[in-house]
Amino acid sequence: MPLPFSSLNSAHARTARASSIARALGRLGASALTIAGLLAVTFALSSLSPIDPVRQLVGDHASESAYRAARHALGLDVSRPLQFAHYVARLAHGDLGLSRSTGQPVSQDLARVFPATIELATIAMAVCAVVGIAAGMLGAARPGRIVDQCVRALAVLGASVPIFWLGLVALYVFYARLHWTGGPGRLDDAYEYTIDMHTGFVLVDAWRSSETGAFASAIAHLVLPVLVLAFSAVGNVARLTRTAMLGELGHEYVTLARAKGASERRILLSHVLPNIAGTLLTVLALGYASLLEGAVLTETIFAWPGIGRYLSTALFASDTPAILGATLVIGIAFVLINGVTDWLVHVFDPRLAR
Amino acid sequence: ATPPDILVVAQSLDDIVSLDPAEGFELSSVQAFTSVYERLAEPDRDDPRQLDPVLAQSWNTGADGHSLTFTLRSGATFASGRAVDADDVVWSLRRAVTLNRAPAFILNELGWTAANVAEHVIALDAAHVRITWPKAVGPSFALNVLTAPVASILDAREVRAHDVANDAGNAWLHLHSAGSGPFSIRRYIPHEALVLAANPSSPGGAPHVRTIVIKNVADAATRRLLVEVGDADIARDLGPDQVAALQGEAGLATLRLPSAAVHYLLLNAGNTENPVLANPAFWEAARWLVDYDGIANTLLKGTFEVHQAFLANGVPGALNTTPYHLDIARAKAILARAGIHDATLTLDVFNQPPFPDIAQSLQATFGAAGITVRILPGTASEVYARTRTRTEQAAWLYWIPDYFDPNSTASAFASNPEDGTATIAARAAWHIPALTDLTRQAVAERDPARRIALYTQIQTHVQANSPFVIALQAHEQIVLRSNVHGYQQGLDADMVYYDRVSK
Amino acid sequence: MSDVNDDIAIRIEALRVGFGHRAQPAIVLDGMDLSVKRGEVFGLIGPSGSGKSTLLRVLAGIERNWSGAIDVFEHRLAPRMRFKGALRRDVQMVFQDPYASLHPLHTIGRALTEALEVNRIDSPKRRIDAMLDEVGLPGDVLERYPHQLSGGQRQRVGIARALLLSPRVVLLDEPTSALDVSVQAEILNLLVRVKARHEMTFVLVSHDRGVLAHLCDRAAVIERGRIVETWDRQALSGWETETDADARVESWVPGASSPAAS
Amino acid sequence: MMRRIWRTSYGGRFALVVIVGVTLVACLAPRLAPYDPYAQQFAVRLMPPSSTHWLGTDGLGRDVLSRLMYGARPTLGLAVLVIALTVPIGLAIGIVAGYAGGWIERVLMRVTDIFMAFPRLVLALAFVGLLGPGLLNGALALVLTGWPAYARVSRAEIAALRRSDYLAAAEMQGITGFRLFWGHLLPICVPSARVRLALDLASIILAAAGLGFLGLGVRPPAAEWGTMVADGSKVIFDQWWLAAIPGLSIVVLSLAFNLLADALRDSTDPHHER
Amino acid sequence: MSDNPLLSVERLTIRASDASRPSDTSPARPIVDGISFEMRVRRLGLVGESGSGKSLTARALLGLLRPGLAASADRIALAGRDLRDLNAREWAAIRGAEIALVLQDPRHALNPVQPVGKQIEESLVLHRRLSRAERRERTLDIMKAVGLPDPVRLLGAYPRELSGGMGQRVMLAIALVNGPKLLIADEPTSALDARLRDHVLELMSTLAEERRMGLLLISHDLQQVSRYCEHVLVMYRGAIVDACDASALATSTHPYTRTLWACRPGARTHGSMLPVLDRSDRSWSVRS
Ligand SMILES: Nc1ncnc2c1ncn2[C@@H]1O[C@H](COP(=O)(O)OP(=O)(O)OP(=O)(O)O)[C@@H](O)[C@H]1O
Ligand SMILES: Nc1ncnc2c1ncn2[C@@H]1O[C@H](COP(=O)(O)OP(=O)(O)OP(=O)(O)O)[C@@H](O)[C@H]1O
Ligand SMILES: [Mg+2]
Ligand SMILES: [Mg+2]
Repeated sequence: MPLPFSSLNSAHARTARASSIARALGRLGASALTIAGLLAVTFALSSLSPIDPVRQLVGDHASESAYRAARHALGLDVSRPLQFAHYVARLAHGDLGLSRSTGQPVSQDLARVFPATIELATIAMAVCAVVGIAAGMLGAARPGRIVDQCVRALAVLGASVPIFWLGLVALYVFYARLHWTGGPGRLDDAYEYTIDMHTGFVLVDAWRSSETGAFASAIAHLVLPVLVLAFSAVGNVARLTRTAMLGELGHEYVTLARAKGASERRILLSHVLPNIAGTLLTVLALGYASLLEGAVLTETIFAWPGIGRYLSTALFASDTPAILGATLVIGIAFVLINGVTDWLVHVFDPRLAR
Repeated sequence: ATPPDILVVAQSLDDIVSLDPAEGFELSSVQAFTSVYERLAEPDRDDPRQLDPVLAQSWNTGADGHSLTFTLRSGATFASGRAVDADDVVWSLRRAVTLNRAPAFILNELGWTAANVAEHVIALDAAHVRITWPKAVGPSFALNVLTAPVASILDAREVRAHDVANDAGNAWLHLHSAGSGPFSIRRYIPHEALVLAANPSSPGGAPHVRTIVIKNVADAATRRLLVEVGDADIARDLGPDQVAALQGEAGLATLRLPSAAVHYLLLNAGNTENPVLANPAFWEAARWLVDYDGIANTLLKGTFEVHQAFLANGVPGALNTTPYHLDIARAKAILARAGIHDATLTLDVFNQPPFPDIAQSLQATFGAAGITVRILPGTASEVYARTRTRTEQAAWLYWIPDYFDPNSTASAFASNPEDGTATIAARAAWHIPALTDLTRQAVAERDPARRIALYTQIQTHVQANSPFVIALQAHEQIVLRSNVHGYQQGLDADMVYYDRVSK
Repeated sequence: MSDVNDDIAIRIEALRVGFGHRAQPAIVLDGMDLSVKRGEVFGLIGPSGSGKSTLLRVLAGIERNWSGAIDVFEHRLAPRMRFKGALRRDVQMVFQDPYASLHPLHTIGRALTEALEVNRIDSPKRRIDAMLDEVGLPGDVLERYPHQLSGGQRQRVGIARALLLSPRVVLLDEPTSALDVSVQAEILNLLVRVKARHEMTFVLVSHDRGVLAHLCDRAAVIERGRIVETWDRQALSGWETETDADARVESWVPGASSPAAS
Repeated sequence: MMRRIWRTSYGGRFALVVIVGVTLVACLAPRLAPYDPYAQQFAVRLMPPSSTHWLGTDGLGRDVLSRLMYGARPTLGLAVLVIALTVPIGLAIGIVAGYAGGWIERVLMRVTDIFMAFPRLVLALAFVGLLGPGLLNGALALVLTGWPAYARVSRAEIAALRRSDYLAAAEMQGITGFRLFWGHLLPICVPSARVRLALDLASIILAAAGLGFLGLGVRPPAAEWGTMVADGSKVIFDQWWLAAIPGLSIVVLSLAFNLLADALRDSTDPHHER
Repeated sequence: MSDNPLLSVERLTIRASDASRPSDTSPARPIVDGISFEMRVRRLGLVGESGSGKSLTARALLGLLRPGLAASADRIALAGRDLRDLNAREWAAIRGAEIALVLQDPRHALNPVQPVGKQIEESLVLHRRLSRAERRERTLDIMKAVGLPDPVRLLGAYPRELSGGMGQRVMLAIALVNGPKLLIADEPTSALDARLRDHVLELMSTLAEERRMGLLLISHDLQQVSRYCEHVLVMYRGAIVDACDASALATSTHPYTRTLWACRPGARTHGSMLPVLDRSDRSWSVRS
């Protein structure tokens, strides 16, 4: 029998590598396009806004000449397309303009607040992933039974409860009434402004600070917002895990694994789970994105100094550069999450690695 | 609970744009300036009608009535440890004028401009400063202008050291301080917190608490919760319901402090889309259509008192008569007599409490007289944007004096020089050449008693004839933990004193 | 128009079809020449992927990207041409998987009626009843959905739908390979009956030599997009003795014979 | 369909009852509401639930039950408006892309991806922040970010069929154009779009409530559930029901749509699914 | 052969429980209706048309019916050991060790994200205590035995990289690696090319002989079964309607068997009608 298997295999690997690079490049291009689209929309929005940014800047008492000078300084005295070009050019240098409500460069503000959001969303995501996948697997292992019903009920409930309301209720019950958790903010005041924030991640900074108790305080403050945020997404993760698992359990390879004598637990963990890993990764990525969004409302409730609260404050101050900047950053985070997930799925799934 | 040496204040800080006293003009920033900076003279904190020398030891009025010479207090030092000298004073005042940011107009009232301020503010020697002014205003007015936060004295050398691109240290001062007040800024995180550290070398003596954390808590219910649980020592700007609920709770004390803010309804007589707004009879009817009592005593109980003249109670010259009350029948009669039927108007209000509640109350009472009110809630900048461009029909607004002198308010409500100056009267398109003259006369008047009399006359006129319905004076309700002592607060926005607080 | 031979139903010359990139297309049909006589049953056999279905799809007007020359009766086909009117009715196709070729959300009645409606053929009711009778389906299938029929019944519906438009050529793409041998027998019998009753030309693709030998007048082998061998009836009769064992030895090239995993 | 959902599960039953009920209440609010939702009575501010005011009164002494009934209107109205725009756009684009293939598909799907990547709530906030408050501006953002989901799914479903036998069979019968789109392609996408739609309704309701909660929703004195929660949260520690009741209403309505989605998913005949 | 047949089944019945039954099947009729047979030869064939219950029977023997289906029997015994009422752990010990299964389509039956080597090894991991090196050795041995080329390299290959024939051999390797007593092959070749079918079936029947292992071959192709099996059971609608030696299939008198045998088209049948089943004739369909 002819055995061209070996040669073909390495050739295959080579083309696979080449095509995965091409894929990555294609992805990158797609992401860039998406960000460009986002830019265009946000810019269009800002130019549709009825608020006069110049007036906002120079105030009421400014003379006509001062007004014109400020208008020129803001680059608003040229045509719209040119303004857009300038906007993009400045963006390329990381310049998002000056926030009108903090008086600081928006980029600097965002660099300060974004870590807080990342921290909140990431921890919530971790909780979500562990709890959601475990619950989904439990449900799938015994479809229709009590555990499964509970998982399904929780999933639906999680997707139905407005997060701001849940946050309010949680704050009311666990902080105000029961005093179980820390209140709004990231730390108790004893630490909040005394420990140095190097990384912007409160857990890291509290851990590294010399203040004993700072870390515990950080945890106490994290618990509620993390749980509230996670609750909104965990149901979806559980539901999709369950659906994916159940779908997968119908496949023939599961029958074969059973016929080998593998236990149900082994089948779920070592056969089904790797097979739905790509799906789960995508689900988690979507969840992560939705958590970033959910942070807007959660942060407002819990006085969490992240990008969500920054954005809602900017909204009330009609602080256009800040609104645009925050929207853009969240948009870029979305695009990155999508891109990275897509890439990971392709890298780790032998079925797709071609 | 809060640590013993830290005072935690929960309030909204979202309004702060700048902590440079030559630029900051928001409620929270001017409050902070009082703790961080000092001026030559300041209103007495117990009786603001009195002036206390602060960085100045004394002053002399020039014979022409257009100059003042200050003798500086010896031994006063900045937080940096440097002594305050005449150069700092001159540099700070000139800087405020030449930087020409929002509050600079206060100093412009003296006729100072970027071009001429150098000749009007001069150091005689290290301890003496002399100021002159070209405008026809009296020296007591000039002194009052210098009590405004914009006239704060900065550590010139320190600030100059942080000059970036000729901004006179403006960018640096957004986040830092260089003053002689009882506190200095340790850390400012926009929208999050302002942390003040005690300045032991302050001329007024070292404050009792080592650190103040003024925490931005945007939501009033949360502020209340924090102080109730003990995670804040002081909570400001609480709504009536929150205060009412805390009343009588152990460990808490409530302060109700009058403020110089007056709330009023502005009718834009210049709005051509809705000509009824130019009809004085309509203005008159509107005065009978506000449920003054209901708003002040039931709806927003404790946060307002009925006040119908533009000078707030406590400001020199304030008029305290309240001739108007809710009387729908009377308003209807006035409207009928003037032949006004089915009037409608849009009402701009801020979308933050308590304004929507007030607006809805107006909507109800105006509606009862057949006037349809459509509410347009907006962010502060949107509402201001509309009033600035005079596209509003009516707006519910409030006024806080910029400096502690009746002219600050009178020149807004009772003056429309029609030269482009954006006074409130101008925004309402209220044409009042005679009244404008009278206001100008009042500010130039050097005899205090006659000055007061003039302001009473002006207020009475505005009360009865203007397109404004001045309705309420605000009270601020503050809840403190009962172990907090020595907190003081005055009438005007900047009069917030933390230096004697102990806990 | 080239010379029209009354005897020829389908004439194909130098037919080329490629898929994929314009720069380097995967050539599926590579200069195929073929003619099918009027009224005959013409069989096609060949390894998987050799282009059998593609050829039928071209003839049916579904695949319109090709080059070469094709005549179907008096119609000269052109690349990118959409079949209309008489041509559309003249060429009909029966598919391999009867389930996949019926709209899952349409009742059988709707599927059959629509064909007549679109082509504005009158008295659809009568025609459909007659046709059901002919293919041996009970009348009540009209209200049913495809999933409520057995595989054999579905294929009968597929045949009925094709015949309703009275085509002159019927293209059959592995019409029985999804069916059981016993059901296959029923369908093959049906095809023989139908063929005898109507004047029609069949082009039949199958991978089963038995089916071809049973049904065809002539047959051809396609390999890599070309006709490599043609048999007449006599040659087909000789198949009886051959067994599957002397088919070429399987090549072990990975993935060569397995369609891409889904 | 309805009957099938009804039969499938208790969840489906609950969903139908709630959705029909809320819709009826919203439509008939002027007849059902015991009080004028805008009538203020300062004398009875912040009353707890009682026999005169079943759900108590709010900070302006308005009847909460009446406001709750009227409050269903903007929420449902917005949801219907957004759906009415997103679903047709999404399905049309998806089906065209999936059926046409080639560069048309690539271009349409690239555009879809761009809009898909937009953060939904954040964009809604940005719209409202920059164009001014109001549910309509929020709706615009929800439409902008809502259609791609439909487009993607329907494209995938149709593209999987592009070379399928039954589209070929339709072609054989000369079925083209609108008839093909309406009668053959669209029905394929309907079951999944229906599930997606129910899910979407739930998320739109939450988004609208979120906007309202941030004070960016309807203009006062109009009632809207999210705004009512925000108003109630001012006094949540004393009159907790003022925030709890509208909050629960949001939960129940969006729960109903989520359960409907579940029921739709379950009741979709497996034979009809590909 | 010993007295104890390798496999003996008495009155095996499979029903759908109420919830999962499609609405159009009548509740009374079981899907598999009390079938009994014994496996006294090495290679037994089970044939019947689609839907006759062959696969369900096979799965019931492994205790692998899907939820919603329930089997009952008077006896199911593997080499004398009764398999009814085993608990999950006991079943797991038997499956893959004593009874093995080969499925129809290697493209679906192999775990797509696991390398082939690991999938074969798993059978060993589950039933034997072996060192890593021993496992690898045995894996390579069995791969060679089923005729997989270049086994070392193949260990790390994923199923999608294999041709259908190779995939089927891998599945065979998985089934055989523990040396089971009985191999059940459920239409093991119907997803394969015509040419490949014979290779794989040939291999199976040879291995069954070599390893002294029972083979239950399920198929709907009578000719095929007659070639590779010694004895054949014919199923129709959940019942065994005919049973005979493979050599006697062509001459079976049972009408169902006869039709199945004769309805294959070919040159011989050209121009004539093929015999078809008279499905309305129920006289032979129920026989228990
Ligand atoms: N739309 C298409 N795009 C790309 N390649 C195609 C397309 N359609 C068919 N092919 C390729 O063309 C070749 C021939 O396909 P075709 O379906 O005609 O083969 P076949 O002879 O019918 O095979 P089988 O016996 O498996 O049905 C195959 O390699 C197939 O992958
Ligand atoms: N879970 C189930 N519930 C109800 N009926 C079922 C179930 N699984 C299979 N059946 C029915 O049982 C019958 C026998 O199915 P089985 O798969 O054993 O047939 P088979 O003989 O293997 O057919 P094929 O040759 O098509 O594989 C079929 O009619 C099928 O519809
Ligand atoms: Mg084909
Ligand atoms: Mg089977």
